[in-house]
Amino acid sequence: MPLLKIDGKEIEIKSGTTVLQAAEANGIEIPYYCYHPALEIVGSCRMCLVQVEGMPKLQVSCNTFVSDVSSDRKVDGKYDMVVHTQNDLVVQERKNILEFLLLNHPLDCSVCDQAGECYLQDYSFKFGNAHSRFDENKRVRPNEFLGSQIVINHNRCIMCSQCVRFTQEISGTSELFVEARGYNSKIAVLEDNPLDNLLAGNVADICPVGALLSTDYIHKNRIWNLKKQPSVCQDCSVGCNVDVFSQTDQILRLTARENLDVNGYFMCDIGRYGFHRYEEIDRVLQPMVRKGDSFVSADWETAIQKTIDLIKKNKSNTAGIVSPFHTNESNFLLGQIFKDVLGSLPPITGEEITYPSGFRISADRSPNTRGMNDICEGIVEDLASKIKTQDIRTLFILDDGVDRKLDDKWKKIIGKMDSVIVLSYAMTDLAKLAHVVLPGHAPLEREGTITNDKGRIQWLRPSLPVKVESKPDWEILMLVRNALDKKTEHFVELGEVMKKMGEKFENYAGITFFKVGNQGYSINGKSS
Amino acid sequence: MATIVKSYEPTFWDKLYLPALMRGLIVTFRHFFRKNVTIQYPDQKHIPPEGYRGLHRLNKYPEGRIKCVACEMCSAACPADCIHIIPGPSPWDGGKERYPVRFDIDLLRCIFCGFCEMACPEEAIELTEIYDFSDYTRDDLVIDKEGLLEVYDLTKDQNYYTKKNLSKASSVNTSIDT
Amino acid sequence: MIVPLEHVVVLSLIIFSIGVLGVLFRRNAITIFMSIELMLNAVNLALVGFSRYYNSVDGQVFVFLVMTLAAAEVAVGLAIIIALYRNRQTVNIDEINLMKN
Amino acid sequence: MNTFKPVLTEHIDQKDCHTLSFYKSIGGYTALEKVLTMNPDHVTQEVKDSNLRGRGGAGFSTGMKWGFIPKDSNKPKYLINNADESEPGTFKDRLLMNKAPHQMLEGMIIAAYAIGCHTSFIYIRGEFYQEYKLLEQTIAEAYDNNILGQNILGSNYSLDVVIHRGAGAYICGEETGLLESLEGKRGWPRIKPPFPAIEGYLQSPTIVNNVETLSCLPHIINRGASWFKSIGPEKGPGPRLFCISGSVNNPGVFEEPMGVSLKDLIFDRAGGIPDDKQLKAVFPGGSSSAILTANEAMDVMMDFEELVEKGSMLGSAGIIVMDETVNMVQACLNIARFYAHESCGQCTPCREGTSWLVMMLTRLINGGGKPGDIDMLFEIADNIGGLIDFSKGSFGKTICPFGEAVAWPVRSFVEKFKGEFMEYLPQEKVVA
Amino acid sequence: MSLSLLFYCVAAITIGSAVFVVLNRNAVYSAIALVLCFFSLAVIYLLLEAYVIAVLEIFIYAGAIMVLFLFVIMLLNLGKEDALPNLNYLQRATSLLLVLLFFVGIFIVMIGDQGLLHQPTEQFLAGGIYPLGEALFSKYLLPFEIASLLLLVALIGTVYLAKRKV
Amino acid sequence: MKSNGKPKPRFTFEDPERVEQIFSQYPDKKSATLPLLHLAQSQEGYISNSVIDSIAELVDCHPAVVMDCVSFYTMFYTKPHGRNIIQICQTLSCSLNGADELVDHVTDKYKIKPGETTADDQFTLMKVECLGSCGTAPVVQMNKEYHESLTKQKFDELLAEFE
Amino acid sequence: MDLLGFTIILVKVLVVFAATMLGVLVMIYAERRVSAFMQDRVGPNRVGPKGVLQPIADGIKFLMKEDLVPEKVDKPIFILAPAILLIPALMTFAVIPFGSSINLFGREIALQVADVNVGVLYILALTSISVYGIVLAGWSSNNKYSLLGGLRSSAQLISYELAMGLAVVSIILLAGSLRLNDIITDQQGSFFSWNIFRQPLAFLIFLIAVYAETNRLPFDLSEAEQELVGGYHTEYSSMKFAMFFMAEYANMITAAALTVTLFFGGWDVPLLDEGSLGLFGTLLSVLSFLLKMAFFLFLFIWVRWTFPRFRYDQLMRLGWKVMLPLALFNIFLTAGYLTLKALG
Repeated sequence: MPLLKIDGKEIEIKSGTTVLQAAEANGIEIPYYCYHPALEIVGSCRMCLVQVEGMPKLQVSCNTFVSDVSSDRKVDGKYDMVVHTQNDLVVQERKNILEFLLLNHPLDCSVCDQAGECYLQDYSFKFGNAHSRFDENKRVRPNEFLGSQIVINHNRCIMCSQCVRFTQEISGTSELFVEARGYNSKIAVLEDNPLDNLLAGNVADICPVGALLSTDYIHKNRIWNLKKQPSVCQDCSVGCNVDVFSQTDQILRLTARENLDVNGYFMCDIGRYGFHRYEEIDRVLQPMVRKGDSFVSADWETAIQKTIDLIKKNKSNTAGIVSPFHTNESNFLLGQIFKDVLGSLPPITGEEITYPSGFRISADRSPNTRGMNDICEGIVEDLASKIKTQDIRTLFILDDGVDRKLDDKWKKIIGKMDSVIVLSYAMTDLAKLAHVVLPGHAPLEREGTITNDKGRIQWLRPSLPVKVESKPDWEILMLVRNALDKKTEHFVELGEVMKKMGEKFENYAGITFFKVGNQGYSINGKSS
Repeated sequence: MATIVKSYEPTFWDKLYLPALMRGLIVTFRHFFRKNVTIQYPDQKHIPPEGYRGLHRLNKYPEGRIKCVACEMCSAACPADCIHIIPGPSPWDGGKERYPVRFDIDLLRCIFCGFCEMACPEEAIELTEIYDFSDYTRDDLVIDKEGLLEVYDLTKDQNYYTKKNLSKASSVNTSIDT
Repeated sequence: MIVPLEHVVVLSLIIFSIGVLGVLFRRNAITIFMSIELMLNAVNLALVGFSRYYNSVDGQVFVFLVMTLAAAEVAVGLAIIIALYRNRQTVNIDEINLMKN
Repeated sequence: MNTFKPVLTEHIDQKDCHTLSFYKSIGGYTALEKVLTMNPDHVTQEVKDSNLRGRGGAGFSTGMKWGFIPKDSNKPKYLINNADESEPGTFKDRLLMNKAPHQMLEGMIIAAYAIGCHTSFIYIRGEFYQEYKLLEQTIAEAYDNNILGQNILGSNYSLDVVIHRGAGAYICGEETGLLESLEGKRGWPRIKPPFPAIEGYLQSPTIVNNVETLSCLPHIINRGASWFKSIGPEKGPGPRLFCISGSVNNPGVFEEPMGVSLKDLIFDRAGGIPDDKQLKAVFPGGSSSAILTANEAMDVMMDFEELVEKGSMLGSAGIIVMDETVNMVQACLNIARFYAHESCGQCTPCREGTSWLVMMLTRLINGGGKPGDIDMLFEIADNIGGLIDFSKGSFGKTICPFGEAVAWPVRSFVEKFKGEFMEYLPQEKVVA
Repeated sequence: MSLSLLFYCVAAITIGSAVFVVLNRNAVYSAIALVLCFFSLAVIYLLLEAYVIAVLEIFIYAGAIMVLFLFVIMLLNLGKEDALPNLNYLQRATSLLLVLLFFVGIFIVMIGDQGLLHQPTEQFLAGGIYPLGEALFSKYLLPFEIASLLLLVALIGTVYLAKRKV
Repeated sequence: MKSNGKPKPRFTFEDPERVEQIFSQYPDKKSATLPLLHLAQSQEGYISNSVIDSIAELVDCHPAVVMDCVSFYTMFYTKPHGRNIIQICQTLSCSLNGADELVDHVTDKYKIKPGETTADDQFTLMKVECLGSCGTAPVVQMNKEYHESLTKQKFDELLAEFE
Repeated sequence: MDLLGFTIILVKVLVVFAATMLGVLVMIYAERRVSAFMQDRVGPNRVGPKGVLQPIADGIKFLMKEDLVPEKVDKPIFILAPAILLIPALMTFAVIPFGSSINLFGREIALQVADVNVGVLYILALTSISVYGIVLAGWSSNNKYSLLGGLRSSAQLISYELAMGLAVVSIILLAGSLRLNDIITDQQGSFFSWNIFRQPLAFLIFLIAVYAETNRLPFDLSEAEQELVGGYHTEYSSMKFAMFFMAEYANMITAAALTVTLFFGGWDVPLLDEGSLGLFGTLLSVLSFLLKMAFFLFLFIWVRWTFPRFRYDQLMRLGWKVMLPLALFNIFLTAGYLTLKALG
């Protein structure tokens, strides 16, 4: 392996990596704009210039590859390459490049939604000059909509062309292009081909400045006010890693989080804007018990007791319905309560889309089908017929949530039940049919693990505070189970449920949040 | 080189202190007859000097547009955490496409340090010379955007406490009552 | 003289007795001291009474001298008490028995 | 002096000099015949031996460039004739295409043979419509006479030549920009490495040579490398077409050996300056080279090394002469405007810097000069193109040499004619 | 007659406050009671036409000595005494008996001797400052000087005691 | 946003053989973009959106990519222009030899500024950078032809030819 | 004693009491106004014309305020203390003659509540009593600051009482009497028979001691705000606090009256025989007494707003090391002078 020396630090790294990657991996900061690990290298921003000993010119570190050199050409007899990222020449160069970048960049950080996570802002602060020598008028162009969700502020654009390359290479839709050349060049779309693909939101993410903005977040807040929580998208079974940005109890936006094993660097707009679904829902905040045609709120004790009574009335004719929207832990606990009959409602599907870059939107629009199947023993294929044959009179249902639209068939089946207990966060169609509604956590409040369709267990982290009297799903199920089976398995926290789950299912043995971490843990390769 | 400072050697009269005491008495006695400087506050208003940090205002452009772009630098800079802004797209054209939908300042938390003024990149928030704002409830002392703009109207042309405006003295209270 | 001498003397006697009782009963050095003052005053009273009865100034001179004495005594006595207190953190004379053993 | 007999332009004054028959009559395609019998490596070696250096501007050794072509690659190899002559002050290729297209074509075939290429392109400037038409004719003629196509001249070597028109972009004269343009994209130069000789047109090994360079090849083959080497200085030998334009009585293209003195070129060949005006400044190698003052120009020899020593370069040998009446600030603006217009806009310094230069110079000319502007011009120029220090090599900051091409002339203008720039500044500053 | 009534009233106050002094467990209260006692004594002196002594009583006893007491009490932060100490009954009873004997003895001597209440008749002339002054500085000059010497010694002793630890 | 419902005008090449020939010359389709654009422009006068769409279809890529290419080059006009284009070189040699006067001349004569078209659509005046004929400066390109070493008089004569 | 005599005494007591209380009110007003003027301010000017009713308003305010007795105080003493302070302050005035005598109901009535032959001693005795008020207030409040204030104050009073007494001794020596009327008579005649001219040193010592005795600046260490919050009256509120307040001013009035009596000829108008002028003379004498007193009261205020507070050790040093020796020296001088005079 070639041995590098960057700023006096010895680094041994694989041949063929770039200096930029080598430096980044070793905590040496080299600024850049046009480089993106998932995109083709163009080296146009010139921000990452470094000095490489033995080369007359400064080199762009994003396109300078590390390789073994013959021993007689090694520097100091041992280094294959000696790089300076901090010397006067480089520092001065960065200043100059930043000066150029800021020539026509408006100083409207105060208005710009990127402020706070803007590379131009950060680098100007770190490396730039304090004052601009530019006396002339800045180039001013009006904002344009590139697509229904993306607006471009041409003035802020620094022509890194990441967005153009994104549409060409990742989404393969090539809506964006650079119009004209030189001083007049700008990012544009053809009038009849706007940027409206399902990955469009990513261009706002990758834009290093505030030129490309998502209309969904524009002028909503400032980034430093928001809490950033790494989590997992729950809108399809791919399970893209996301960062959830929230303020107090409101989610403001989702951005993709890097996970090369799952989603790379991007996410689709279905997931990106999916959180809006939960904003205007009829939230269940207290346990509800049916009284005639309407519900009355009850406290937890009565609700649980009522649940137990209903189940006990015809214990052998009770079925549990697990949900691919819930975490492994909730499904596991429900599965343990109703071992005899366990099933799930018909899957919620959409269009399966695979982009040329390999990015995928799964047809299965529920996040945890794989996990649900893994973790529930004896889950029946055709629940409807099973209900008929076994004369099921009581159902305990984990509600899929707002996405579930009950068809008439199921409405009929559920309507015929003696008693229905639903664990839900909202008054969905399903919950309205229930006799007892137990308020659980909404998707972005839940904690637990989910398994994506490729068998990767990922950590679903709560991004919002708990609402009023709702309890974590696993805790509710634990209470029901304890009361029903006279058990005293008291789980204080989710980790204990996971442990229990591991004891039962070999694939999930030894899974902890620590092990899952931010990047997930793959159970592929293990026999299922 | 150190300079040697000779300590003052008190004279006999100094040690006696009496002349000094007399001088002191004369000083105060002279003041007894001087013109007094008291301002009869509610009747007369003190006109604060330039740079006085009193009630806030939100500045407007001559054409009526709010200068504030809701960048929240002021709320970030505020040591008392008394500024709360909800931004939104601006209803005006041209350039600054963001403006505060809500802009609340909790005057009871505010310590009038003026950091918001310093942090403001648009020179939108400014502390005026108004010092006599008071109210009966805590809620009434949270001044909102409309109130702040009203303060601007009251203070943009001249010092709030100059004669012409005095008749409006009560209007400040109503302005922040909102 | 508005009252008979005996009444004055009896009063003096009573006060003196109270003083004695105080000295005997109380353990607090300060209170004892005050009781002593009481006794001295009783004596003064008697002296004044006699002086009045005999229409002589001598009694008053004695009173004067007693007062002087009392002042001196109090000054020294209290100083001793303070010094004691400093050393032993108490003014209970039962506990101040350094020289007893 | 006049003992030199033009090589490339020997016959350009003659009638129908562009036709195949004429070219054949002066011994055309004999070199090709000779080459076709040779091992391609030997051809490369011959060219290497001749020390032929690229005539396009950079002056890189042609033979060496060919040598970079990977021998064991399975990919097709391409030869591209760079006829995208856009450098201000240069018009030699147009002349060669007009007057001696077959000479160029022969050179192309030789080069293609040497590198093992079977499809070759002529990337001609979009504006050269007449030349394009002429070349189409020429190629048709060549196909008709089995000079192109399958089994050229009976050998088992075949070659197709395609004329590709550019569409008006100076930057497409840069080889990677040209390749992009050829691939049907915008002419944004590519980042190097990889170099075109390894991964060029369609990721295949590609050689890009200038028209004049290619035109030299038949003569080298015919007369031998040593003959070629004997003309002019050893390090950069050969005949060279010097284009003289601007304030001269007799502008045009003059073929002289390398190392001819600039004074001779201007005053002897180009007939000096009209109206007996004084010489003021000269661009020795197209607008991208650093300008020379009259004094410097008087005793400079036109060869690669000496001009570099003088702080300029031979470049494309487009000599632009400016007389004393020329306003150097205006001239500088003119050049800067050209570059701002032609900047591709890919890299930051060039995209932003060139327009800044234009804005500043415009302001200067419009009387808005400020103290410190001159230093700033210097710095901006440096920031675009890099610190110009010929002794240590230049420090380019952009993907292609365009940045340097902007920086050099502007910098030299400001440096050498500071006085004139000073006049545009507020007066008290001049005194100070 | 009213004045003699006053005498008995004041005497009662005197005795009451004296008892208070002895019985109260709070030193501060004792001191205040003592001051009250001195005041009533001063009134009695006035009634006995010994004006100078009366004023001196207040001046010296109340004004100086008792302040000193208070000062010390506060300085030592004595506050309340826990309880009256347990008494050695034999000792105490004996003492009490002795006092009573003394008291009774004098009473008997006084009454038994002549059986009359002694009441001076003539105008008292020695109550003012002049006679006292004259007596002090002539007849009793030596005791006076000795008294002042005593004061000096007390002064020095006090300073000595207060200044350093014993 | 799909061109607001109107049927999109389609562009077809008049000479499909020429198109075929162009494609045959290049090893890949994309490379034919420029020649096709040239061809289309000579047929249509400028590059319209329909031209871009059909070329994109031909070379098998997204229209935006073609547009990206078109917008880069100065010789492709995305808007209609006059019947004749006067392009006057502005760069140093020509400028030294009086190109500016020629521009002024046209401006005076036809009352058009650089970049504008005469009212009768006869001429469009353009200032261009170096045309590569510096030895014969000043040079003017009328449509595709170069006209070199012009003087005002010669220029007038030349313009008269086209009027 | 007949009824008339008793009535006359009662009236005199009432008059003196009322006058003193009125004086207190006036002083409260005066203090605020004068201090305001000295600081170029206006002072109270809202209640009544020129704010003269301000003290009444203050008094009403005091009355209306909640009378707060903190939990841990020694209640009886806490309540008693202000009274202990106020009563001696009011009693002192009894022996001070505030005018020559008048003839009413066929009697010559001295304008003095009680003509005590040991008047000076009486005054000294009473002033020494006022220490209790302060000390007890300080102690009973169960508060560090109060206690410290009380202790400081009592030490200060005792220390300065000595110097004050000794200063007065020299006057007594000159007058040959402890009766205040005798002292006044002794000073009758020209200006220069006033004791201030005969005993300037004694006057100085007396004046300074008086400031210390009344706890006024520059000797108000017992309530030094910067160190002790409010000193001995920190815990007091409402009327109890007002009593402290009144006591302070009553003390000031008494002190001023005493100063006038001892050193400025009392009610005597120099170069004038008041007795011969009848009622007018009496009025004149009262007026003269009041005027002289007013000056000293003004001086109190004046000094307060002029001088900074002493440090405690400075105060003690001044009392013991400067004032006391000086006073003794002064007595020595006076005695020597008298002896020489007696010897001829």
